[in-house]
Amino acid sequence: MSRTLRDAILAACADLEAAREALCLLDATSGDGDHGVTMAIAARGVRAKLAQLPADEPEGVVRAAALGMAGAGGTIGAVYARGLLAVAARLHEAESEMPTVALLASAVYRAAIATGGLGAQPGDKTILDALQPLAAALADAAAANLSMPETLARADAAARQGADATADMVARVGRSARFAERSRGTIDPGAASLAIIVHALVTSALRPAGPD
Amino acid sequence: MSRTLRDAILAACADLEAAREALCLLDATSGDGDHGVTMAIAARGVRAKLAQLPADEPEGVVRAAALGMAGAGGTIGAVYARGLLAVAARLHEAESEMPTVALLASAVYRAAIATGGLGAQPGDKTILDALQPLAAALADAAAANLSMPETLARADAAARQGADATADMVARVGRSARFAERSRGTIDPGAASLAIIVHALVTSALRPAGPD
Amino acid sequence: MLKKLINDPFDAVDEMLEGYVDAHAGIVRLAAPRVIGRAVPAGPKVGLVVGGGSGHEPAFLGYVGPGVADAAAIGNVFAAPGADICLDAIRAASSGRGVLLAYGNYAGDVLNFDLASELAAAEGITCRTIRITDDVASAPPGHGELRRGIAGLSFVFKVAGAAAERGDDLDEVVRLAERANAACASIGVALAACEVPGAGRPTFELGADELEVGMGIHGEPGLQRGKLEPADAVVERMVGAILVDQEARRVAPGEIALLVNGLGATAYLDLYIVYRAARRRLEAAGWTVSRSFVGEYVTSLEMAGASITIMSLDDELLALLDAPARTARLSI
Amino acid sequence: MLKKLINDPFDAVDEMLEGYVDAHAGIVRLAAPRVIGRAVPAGPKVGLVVGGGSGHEPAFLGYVGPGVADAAAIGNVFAAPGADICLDAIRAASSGRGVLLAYGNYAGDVLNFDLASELAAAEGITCRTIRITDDVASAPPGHGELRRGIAGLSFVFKVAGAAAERGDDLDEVVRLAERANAACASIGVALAACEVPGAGRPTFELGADELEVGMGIHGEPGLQRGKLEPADAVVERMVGAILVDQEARRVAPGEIALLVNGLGATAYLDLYIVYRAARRRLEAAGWTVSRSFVGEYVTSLEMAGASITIMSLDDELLALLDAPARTARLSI
Ligand SMILES: Nc1ncnc2c1ncn2[C@@H]1O[C@H](COP(=O)(O)OP(=O)(O)O)[C@@H](O)[C@H]1O
Ligand SMILES: Nc1ncnc2c1ncn2[C@@H]1O[C@H](COP(=O)(O)OP(=O)(O)O)[C@@H](O)[C@H]1O
Ligand SMILES: [Mg+2]
Ligand SMILES: [Mg+2]
Ligand SMILES: [Mg+2]
Ligand SMILES: [Mg+2]
Repeated sequence: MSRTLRDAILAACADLEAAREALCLLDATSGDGDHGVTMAIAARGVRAKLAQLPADEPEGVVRAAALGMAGAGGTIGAVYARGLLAVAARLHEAESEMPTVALLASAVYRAAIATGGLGAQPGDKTILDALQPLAAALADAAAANLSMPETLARADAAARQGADATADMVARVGRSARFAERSRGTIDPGAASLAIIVHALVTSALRPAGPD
Repeated sequence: MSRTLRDAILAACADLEAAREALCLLDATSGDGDHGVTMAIAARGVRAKLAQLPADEPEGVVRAAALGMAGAGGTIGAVYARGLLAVAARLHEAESEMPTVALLASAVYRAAIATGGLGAQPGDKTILDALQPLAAALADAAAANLSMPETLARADAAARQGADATADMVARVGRSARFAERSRGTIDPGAASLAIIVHALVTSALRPAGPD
Repeated sequence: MLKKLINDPFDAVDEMLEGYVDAHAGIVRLAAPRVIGRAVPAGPKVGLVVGGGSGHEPAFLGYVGPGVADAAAIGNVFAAPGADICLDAIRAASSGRGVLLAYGNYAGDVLNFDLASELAAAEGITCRTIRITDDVASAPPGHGELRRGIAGLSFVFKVAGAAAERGDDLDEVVRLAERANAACASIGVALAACEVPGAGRPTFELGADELEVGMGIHGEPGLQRGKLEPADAVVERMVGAILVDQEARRVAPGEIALLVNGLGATAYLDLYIVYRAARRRLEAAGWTVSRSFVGEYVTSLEMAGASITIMSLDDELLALLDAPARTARLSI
Repeated sequence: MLKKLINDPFDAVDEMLEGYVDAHAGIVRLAAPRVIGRAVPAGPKVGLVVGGGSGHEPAFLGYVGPGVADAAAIGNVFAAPGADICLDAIRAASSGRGVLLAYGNYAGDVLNFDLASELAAAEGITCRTIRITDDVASAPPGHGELRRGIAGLSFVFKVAGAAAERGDDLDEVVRLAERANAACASIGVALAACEVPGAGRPTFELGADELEVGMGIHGEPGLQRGKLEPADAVVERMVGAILVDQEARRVAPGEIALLVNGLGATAYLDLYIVYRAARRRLEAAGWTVSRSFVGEYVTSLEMAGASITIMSLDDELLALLDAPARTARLSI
């Protein structure tokens, strides 16, 4: 999976870049209009960090992605970096490199905890409102002993639904805090970018392995 | 006529103010877009100078108008001021205050001479291309012993035709010098404002005297 | 799309920095990637690090130099600098007597500077923080800690920088920076939007005859969107909001510094007309304007509009405001 | 109609001046209506009068103060000051050793300053004149006397002002001002129009993806209208035009001061990117940039765009450029 993880992350980078203007537009409605640009810069940074990485073990790959995200700066760079570093730490603790549904669920749960402490509450219309449903879906899948493909499909749907649901929320933290009612009706850009990333990762992981 | 002259000048001021945006538009095509504003400021200045003027003898009225124009600054303020001061000087030399066609022709001829020495040649697409035909029409009228009303009507037409003819010219002096071909097709703003002034003066002079 | 004189949007910040250090080589140098340091590092003294997203030039880089900041951490456009940049700036500013981090109170800046501060502590560098919160439109009185920082940044930088420069210790520099921040109140008005390079469209839209009072320096929403009015009426609304806030904070009219800051596209002609109106309005309310600044201090790319900042003065703050400075933006 | 923060357009210049003298009372005063003089008149020395239409702020009023000009004659927006204003400025600047009149080479300025100069002579004040002609786009080489003055104004003001300040006599100040003018070459690029207050519409129109290289500071037409390109390509065209002119004038590459001037609406982000490109291009052609200025020096209201100016330096000009100055715009 680790070669696949690198590929999956690169696919996510490409999808983020393709969504640049769309994510900026979401951020313009309820923030400062830069989210798509910041994520595109982050995608470049992640790609650069991955290119420098000799080995392909998952912890290292995730850590490289975290540094790439951090390099983009902004609120979102710090949030993603913190979340990904928590994932990397959990992978570090893992006994085997074999990805299991339980390990995935546990790692994403750690990310949700790590990024939950930055001032936003669930319902505040942030990335957390996509990340926490994602973590919950993975925990449910682990508890239900679902297969990896089934788990990933549910994860994808959970992140997407979580993001979509932010449209009904009113922004309370970050730069869009004072937008209050003006932010209703638009999806939170951070939640939207997370859904894009999850979708790319899942799609890549589910793709049947072909010749290199 | 001197009470009438003051009224006529005030009428010209009002017409210039009404033409503010139109004159700016002409200047925007071939210059810096300010001519209507400068003429409107000049109109205010002239009105203020006239208001300070106790007597109504023509020379004083024209001199006050010259100072009002000068106060607006710009190319055009200096050009009008010079022309009007030349008119005032000619009036000063006049033996009678009775306006004759000959005196009018002579005064405007002086203005054409005075403003002709500022770097522009006939055909350069400036106010001179309206002023010089105006002076010529007055000279012809004087030579032909035309009546004052007939003379004024011809003067009006000459200034208008002179201004209109600048549309076929290419600007060579002043700020529009480099516009060259781009200036063709648009009337010179300075010529246009002179035509407006002449028309207002003539219309006012020809209007039958009514009760005050 | 707004027209810009840039190359690839992704290179804009780095190219700007290259130009900046070449243009002002006598004052600054590139101390690390995305870190502007003084050409000649000073010290031993308390270090002052300023920083934030790009697009607010001359903030933050224009405040680096003798008398003001030791280093600026430079983020992408409207994005806080990453923690690694903040840490490099802290290192560049540190000369052993501790470092003050001064920045506008935005989530991204807080996250990244806080992390850098922890990392610096692990290297033995003591950091303290001042989050600047002068924008009265960004949260109601009583919620000052939620407010954003706008042009008041420049006053706080100047006061803290002057205190550090004369040799005050870290506690004292922090105390004075906090006093300066508490003494500031600002409000902005936007007439036309800016555009983040690469975003493809302006950050917000205003109707042809609209303005927004209270808008933030990234296009954050303000207090009221309304019709464009004469400058005196707009200023009346702006100063009105500042004075309501001063009253709520029980600040009595007194001596102030007055700053009229252009957001980017607004002409000096307008800025001085705004200054005139603001000064008259403040004087009518009993305030005394004893220092004045008019120009671009904290911009929002090419946004049209202006902000008004007052800083209450006493002898302590005035001396620091008047102290000599030789940065690209401030030459006193 | 472009949005402005002004009141009645007819009051704009006077209100700006009111604001200006209040904001900078330590440096300037209103010496007469529409005349900005120094707060503390200097002398006996050669007086330096600068001036022109409004809308180019910080020109011309921002150059009044110790080390630069003694007085500025202020016209309406884009309209030369009337001769009476010019005369009042001459009187304010005169301290018995003669007065130099320095202004951009525009028909209106020439007419009004020339008349004022004659009137001053009648009062016993000797005036000399320097008409600044740095805009290479405004007339071909060999017709330098037809060229307009743009941002090079600030270099010529600085050099002449420094010479006058150190006590040079009128002939010498004229000689140095002429040298500075001859040493300057500039070109502008416009991206979006400005609007004269009261005109009702912008001065010109550019398509959404157009720019015009060589446009003057009142929107005078330039050399070529073309598609918006990356900054490096635009600068290539601009510096190219300057270098063609230098060659035509047989000026060999040497030491220069480089000024990148914002026309009004263009962000510092862009200006430093333009500076970087211009410097690289000039250095590649063998020139050495030893002094740099980036910011707004001679604007065109809220026009978007920038200009590039070079001034060839030798020890004489460099010393004058570096001499101390304390005006609202120049603090050296
Ligand atoms: N305190 C917070 N905790 C977690 N996520 C946050 C917080 N504040 C903002 N966010 C997320 O950050 C996103 C904005 O990211 P971005 O536009 O890149 O940064 P910035 O707000 O600095 O411009 C928001 O859409 C939201 O999802
Ligand atoms: N050298 C000149 N002699 C006479 N008239 C001139 C000259 N140069 C320009 N003009 C006139 O001035 C007019 C422009 O006036 P205005 O726009 O008010 O001044 P400015 O050119 O200073 O902006 C032109 O339309 C032209 O008629
Ligand atoms: Mg954002
Ligand atoms: Mg004009
Ligand atoms: Mg941002
Ligand atoms: Mg003009």
